Amino acid sequence: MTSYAWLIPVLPAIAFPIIVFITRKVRFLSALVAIAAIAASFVMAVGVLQEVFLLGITMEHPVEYAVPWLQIPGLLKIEAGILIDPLTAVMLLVVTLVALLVEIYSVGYMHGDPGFSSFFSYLSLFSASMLGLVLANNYFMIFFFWELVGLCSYLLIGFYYHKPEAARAGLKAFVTNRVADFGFMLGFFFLFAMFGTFNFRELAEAIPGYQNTAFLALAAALVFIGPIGKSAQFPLHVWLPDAMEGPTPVSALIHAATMVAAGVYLLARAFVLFASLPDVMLLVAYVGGFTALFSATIAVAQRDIKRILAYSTMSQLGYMVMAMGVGSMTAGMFHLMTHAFFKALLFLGAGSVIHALEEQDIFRMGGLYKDMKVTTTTFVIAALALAGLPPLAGFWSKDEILAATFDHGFTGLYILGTLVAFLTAFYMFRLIFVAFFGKRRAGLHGHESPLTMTVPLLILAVLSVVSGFVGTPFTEHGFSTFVYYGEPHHVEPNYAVMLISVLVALAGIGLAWLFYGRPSDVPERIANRYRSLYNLLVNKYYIDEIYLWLFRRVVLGLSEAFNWHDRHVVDGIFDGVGDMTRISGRKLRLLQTGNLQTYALVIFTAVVIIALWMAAPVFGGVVQ
Amino acid sequence: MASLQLLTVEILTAALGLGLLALGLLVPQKDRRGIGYVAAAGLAGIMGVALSMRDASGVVLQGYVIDPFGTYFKVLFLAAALLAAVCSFEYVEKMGFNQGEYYALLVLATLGMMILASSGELISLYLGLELMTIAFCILAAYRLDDAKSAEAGIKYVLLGAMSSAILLYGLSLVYGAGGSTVIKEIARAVAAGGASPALILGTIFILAGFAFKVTAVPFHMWSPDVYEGAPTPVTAFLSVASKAAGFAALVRVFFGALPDLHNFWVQLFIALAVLTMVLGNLVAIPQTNIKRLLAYSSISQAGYLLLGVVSFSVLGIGAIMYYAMLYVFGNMGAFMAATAFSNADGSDEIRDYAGLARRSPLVAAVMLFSLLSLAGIPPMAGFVGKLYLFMAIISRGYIWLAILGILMSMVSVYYYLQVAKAMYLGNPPEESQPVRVTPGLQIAMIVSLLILFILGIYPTPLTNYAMNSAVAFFMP
Amino acid sequence: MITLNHYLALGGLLFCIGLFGALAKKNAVAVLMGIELMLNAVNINLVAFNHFLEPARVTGQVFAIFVIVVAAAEVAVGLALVLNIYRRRLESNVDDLDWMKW
Amino acid sequence: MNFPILTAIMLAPVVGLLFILLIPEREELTIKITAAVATFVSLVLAIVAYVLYDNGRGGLQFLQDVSWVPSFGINYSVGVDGMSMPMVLLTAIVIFTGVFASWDMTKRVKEFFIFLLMLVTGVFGVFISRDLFFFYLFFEVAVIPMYLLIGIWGSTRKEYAAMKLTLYLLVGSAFALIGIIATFLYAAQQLGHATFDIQTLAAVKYDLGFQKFVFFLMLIGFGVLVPIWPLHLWSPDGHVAAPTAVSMLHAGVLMKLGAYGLIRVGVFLFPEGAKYWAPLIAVLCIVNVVYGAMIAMVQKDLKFVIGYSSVSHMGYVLLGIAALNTLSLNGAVAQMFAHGIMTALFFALVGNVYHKAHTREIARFGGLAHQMPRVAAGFLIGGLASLGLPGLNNFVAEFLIFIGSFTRDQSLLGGLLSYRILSILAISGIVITATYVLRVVKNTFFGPRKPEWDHLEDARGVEMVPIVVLVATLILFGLLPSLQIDMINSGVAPLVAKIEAAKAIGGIF
Repeated sequence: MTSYAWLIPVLPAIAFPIIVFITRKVRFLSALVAIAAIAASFVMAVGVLQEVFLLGITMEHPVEYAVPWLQIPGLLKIEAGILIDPLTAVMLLVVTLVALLVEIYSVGYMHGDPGFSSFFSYLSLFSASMLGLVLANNYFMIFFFWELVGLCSYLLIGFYYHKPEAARAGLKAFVTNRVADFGFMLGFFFLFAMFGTFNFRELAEAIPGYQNTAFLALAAALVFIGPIGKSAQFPLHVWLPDAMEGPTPVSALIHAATMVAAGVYLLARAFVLFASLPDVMLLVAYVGGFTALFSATIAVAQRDIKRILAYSTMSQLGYMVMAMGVGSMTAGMFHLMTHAFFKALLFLGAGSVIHALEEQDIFRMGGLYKDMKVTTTTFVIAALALAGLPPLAGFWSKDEILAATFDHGFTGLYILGTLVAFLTAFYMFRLIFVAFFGKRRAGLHGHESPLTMTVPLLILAVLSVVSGFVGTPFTEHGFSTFVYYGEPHHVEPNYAVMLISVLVALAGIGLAWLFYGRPSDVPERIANRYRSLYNLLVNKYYIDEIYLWLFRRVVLGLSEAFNWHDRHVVDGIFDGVGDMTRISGRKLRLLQTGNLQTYALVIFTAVVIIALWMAAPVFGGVVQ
Repeated sequence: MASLQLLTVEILTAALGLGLLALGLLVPQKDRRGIGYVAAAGLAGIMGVALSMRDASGVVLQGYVIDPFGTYFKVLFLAAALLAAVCSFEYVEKMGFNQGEYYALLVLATLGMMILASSGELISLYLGLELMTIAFCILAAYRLDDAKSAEAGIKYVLLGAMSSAILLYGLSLVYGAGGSTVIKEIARAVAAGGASPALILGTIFILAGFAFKVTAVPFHMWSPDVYEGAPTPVTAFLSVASKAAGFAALVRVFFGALPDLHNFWVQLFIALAVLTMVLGNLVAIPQTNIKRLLAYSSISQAGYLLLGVVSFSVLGIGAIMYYAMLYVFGNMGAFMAATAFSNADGSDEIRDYAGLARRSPLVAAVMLFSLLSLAGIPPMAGFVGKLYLFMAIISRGYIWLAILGILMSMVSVYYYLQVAKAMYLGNPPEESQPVRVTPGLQIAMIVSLLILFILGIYPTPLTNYAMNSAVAFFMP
Repeated sequence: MITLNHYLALGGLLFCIGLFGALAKKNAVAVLMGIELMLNAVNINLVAFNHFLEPARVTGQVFAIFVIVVAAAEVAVGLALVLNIYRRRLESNVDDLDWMKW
Repeated sequence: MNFPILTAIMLAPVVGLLFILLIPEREELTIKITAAVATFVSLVLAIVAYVLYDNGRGGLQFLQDVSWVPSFGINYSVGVDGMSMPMVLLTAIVIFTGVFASWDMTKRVKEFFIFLLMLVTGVFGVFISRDLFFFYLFFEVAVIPMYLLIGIWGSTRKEYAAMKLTLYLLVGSAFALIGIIATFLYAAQQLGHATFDIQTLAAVKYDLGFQKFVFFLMLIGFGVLVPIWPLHLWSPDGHVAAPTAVSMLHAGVLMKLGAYGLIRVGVFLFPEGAKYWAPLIAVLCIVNVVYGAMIAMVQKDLKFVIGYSSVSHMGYVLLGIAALNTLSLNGAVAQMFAHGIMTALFFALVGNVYHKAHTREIARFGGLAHQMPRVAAGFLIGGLASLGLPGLNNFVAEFLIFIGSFTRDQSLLGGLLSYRILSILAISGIVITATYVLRVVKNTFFGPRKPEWDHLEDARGVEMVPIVVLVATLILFGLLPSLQIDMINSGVAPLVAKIEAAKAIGGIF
């Protein structure tokens, strides 16, 4: 099966042109083609995972297939290749599964949208790119698909292109990611300059022996900029909340479960580079930790259901990055997997709500549980998983991160992580209490969504519960012996950490109940009391405003200055030369007086001058 | 008798000129248009003869040199005269009188040029020069009804006579210094005796005299006025042929008699070339009258030709010859188009050319491509000519001069394109008629256009002819 | 003893006088006369050179005769044109012949 | 292979032109079809030649030699190598699509196509010439038709722009001509016989001072056409004023003449001169890239955006040339091709919009994707190519340039600057490009539907030909770059060998 793994991205890639050129007019067929393709990919992904188990493909002994894509003999060899190891296999499974469920869900959600077929074509293109990214065996190919998923993100965020906000959000997402890609590209250029290859395995062999660690650290830091952008880490996080302008299934698939996780995946793929550089690791850890806290605090004050989830996603991605930073790739990837399931579920649930109400402000919802039983149930399960209550998936993975942080001696980050866990539980249950429980608001009547939407919810709910079991500290031969860096190591359960995180989560839920679970004016009082802090949170620390100012005033200002310079200075000089020529012509013509005696005089004067010139040695004359 | 055979071309030309004069008196007024045809046919025939004896060489009466160099120029003069004659048919008929004299003068001017180009001796050189000048004086003033024409004539005659006086004074000094009027003997005397003040002074005066004929700045000032005032075909002929004749004689005298002084006179020519190229091109920019524009443009062309003299090499002479020949077709093409237009509209103002491309694609195209050839834009022949000239000059190390020359020819593109702009970009005035062109003129225009194209793309035959003649001249 | 240089000086002087006439006189006929003087200066030169340098040959003399003849022709044309202008504009002042300029 | 395929490619437009001369002016459709057929023949022949070209053997192929002016060593000799073959193909594609982009031309149709075909003949000629004389001759042939095409059929200050463009180009070529003549004379002295053959000229050993001087002339001469900053101003003005097909040809191909000339005549003949001046080019190209892109960001006219984007993108080509190594030169040639196709696509689309809406002011548009989804899609793809999205041709090219210049280890200004730093600055251009391209896409095509533009029809029928052909080309070479790079590399290899064989000399700074 592994030798056919290249088909996994190719199938959705083929679906894309088929939908665009052939089935576009027939909506039903478009959806069918897309779903069939991703379903086939899913089956193959399962096959790959199985084969990885059976054939004993491990992190140390991956399988690689490659064909040359672009070669310049002796200088450059770029392969179109796939690399299969447990990391790949897990990611393939997660991506194909979530993608499959989201596409099924979309049949219901997008029903009636004029862009139905395009939507599925974009989703197929995205799936293909994302799977290509996962399978890539070298930096070049990963960058290749990295950009393509960015493109799909752009297209899907701006899917409702008639909405100016959507168009703007797409632009913002793309440009922000471009900044990150710029760093990423430089990073692997440095690697190429040092080692002459893009291939992961070749680099893995070469890097540990490399002496010039300063250079290596520079390269690693630059590569890390890529994930900062793609995984929405501070300070390039600004695009992700705005990306919620896209259709909700897109938010679930791309901006929660898969694409944003690509940054984390890249860190895992490139772990060998980071592992040897403690300084860079520290940077990674603190960027992750800070983002986790930073966005959790923002989430507390948001009102839009999708934005809350978006900040939550950022926060959780921060966790994963932090896990990578503290040196536990296993924990990061484990959380990535579980998070993919429950966060997709949360978004799809939110989508279900939005689909029913066409409203995104949680304070205008309320009492939804009465009309939307399935949605509510699954949403709560996912929220509990996210809050990290045992035995749900989120508990195990988050716990592993916290444990790893604590074990590796990052006490500060551990405390920070615990604080984030508290905030997470608080804002999620704030959302739940406000939107799903409490009184119904006037004018908004929910109704349960169709089966195409609820079935994926249910499946994801099951996964949110059980997917954590593959990696608990109590599981023999679990996730940690499967996906790892260096030596496989079994994590011993740290009961203190577990206990604290459970308590913290419960405290968060409790506080949310106190504030929002019953009629109360406490939140408002606090908001009024700390107005400036509240405003800071509501306005997302004014980061957007700062960037906007920088762009408008500095970049555009400079551009205007350049434009003026080009039009007036540079052009002025060259046009000036032209004008000078013309004017001198106009002046010189006045010499031609029309009087023939003047002409004659000129002639004789010229003769006299020449004669003097020739006669006088001082003028270089020839006659001595 | 062999020596007389060498003179066949000149004798035939003289006979043609006199015959036309007689014919003009004999033929009744209404049939006089035929005289033009006779003249054209005669010139064409003589050109054939000249071409057939292009390799002939020999010296007649010690001082009259028949060589490929001279014959090349004779072909050139005949071609120019032929085109001028064809161009004149309708124009002269409109003037309404004295057609026999007109064509006779045309042919006699040609004869003067031939003598100028072939004379190896100062007296005949002077005679040829005056024959040409006097004929042109009359032709320039030929439009009796037009005050401008008369003014052109009188300016030309007075300034021409002054320049002749200067030239003569120079010739007399050179005669005194060299002890002979035969160019070869002068060369021998100079080689033996070196430079004396009289010789230097004589050289300067001769240079001024020739510079006047080839319209080198600052001896050019007569030309815009005369070109503007003279009848258009005459201007055309004057601008190409008299200039070429001037160069032929200039080369004969300076390369033939004074090669040992070239270090000295090359400096002068550099100064003249620079002034000529710069001033000619710059002043052409603000012109609004097509003839005046072409006058300044033809001044600047003289500047380029002077580069060939500056290079003082076989390549330089070859380049002059090649360029002069193209210049005939380029300039005549432009003037023929101007004539055709003025025959139809009676105007020489560039602004009246607006929309000409719609009224007569042929006239506009001929004008455009002729101008482009003058500017040296490929694939027109002018490009090859300029290439040779610049090659010649760069091979002597004067790169700055070449840069100046090329930049100036780019300036020339600017004003040539002003004409193109009027013709192609402008809109024809309301109720304008298509421009009607007589078949003869049409054929002449097409032929000269084709020649420009063909020589631009496949310059080999003329290149070989010119270069071989140059080699024969330089190393007899 | 009158040497070649004396003749040449005379020729030069005459040339300058003629030149002055040609440049300073306003009447076209007078200008023509100035030019004639210049040509005569040339003739003096020619003849003098002939006499002093190669008395055996007559090249210079012949040259001078040619100059005289051609000058006559030139003047004939010149006068005809002046007459034409005079008939048209009723004057022969060269300063007014500036219809064409620039 | 006795069939003179290259000559045929070049002459097909000439034959078309002669036919058009004979067709009466009012038979507009016949004229257009004739032009389309002529360019189609060129295109097919170019594709055939592209396919038949033997990458393994490399070097110049499809040779044809006719002695022309023996006394000056001028031969009509044509042939293509791995660098010129893609350029020939590019020209064929752009002119073929350009004819279709001008399908709705109604003003003085006959003259338009005559001049257009004249122009393209010159362009083909440059790319296939192996003889410097013909190289220059064809080079200049392209200029004057351009003047008329812009002057007559243009828009927005057309006369000014046409004259500006013509003068810039001619003055530039004047310097190149001096350089060519000097080279010819130098070589004739060294070899003992006259020749204009580029290969033979390349074998001559030029002394260092001469190389520095002549390369500088070439740099100005061809640099104007590239256009190198600060000699670039003809290009935005020219682009904006030119009619659609001319903009396509002009930005798509004509600018490449400059870069091609710089490589073929400049670097190939004077490797040491190139090494000496490379740092200057490298610095100026950064100005091109960054400054050009930033100016593009604040333009209000669609065509000005694309015009300045060309300035910016050609900066990459210059960077590729300045870095003087295999990767970067491969990239430079590939970028010439890719940019040509991309920018032609842009101009075709903008022309389409302009033709229907009679304005190009971005602020007046918005939501055009509602009325013109195909145009919007095409424009978006062009934009994505422009910002270097993988999967499209430009990405490969830019990537090669970047990696080539990035890996060049040479410091400048005594260590203050290095190629690496310059490359980083250049790479930052991809961010700026993304910003302005997508801003334009957003402001023009996205947003709410404006009823004002409801009368606009989407591209259809023949209008789709340029869009489809150009997009397909971008994607084909984007996904399978080895189709392109293998060929280019076979042409770059001898060039690099020559550069490496040249004396190592310090740059200008």
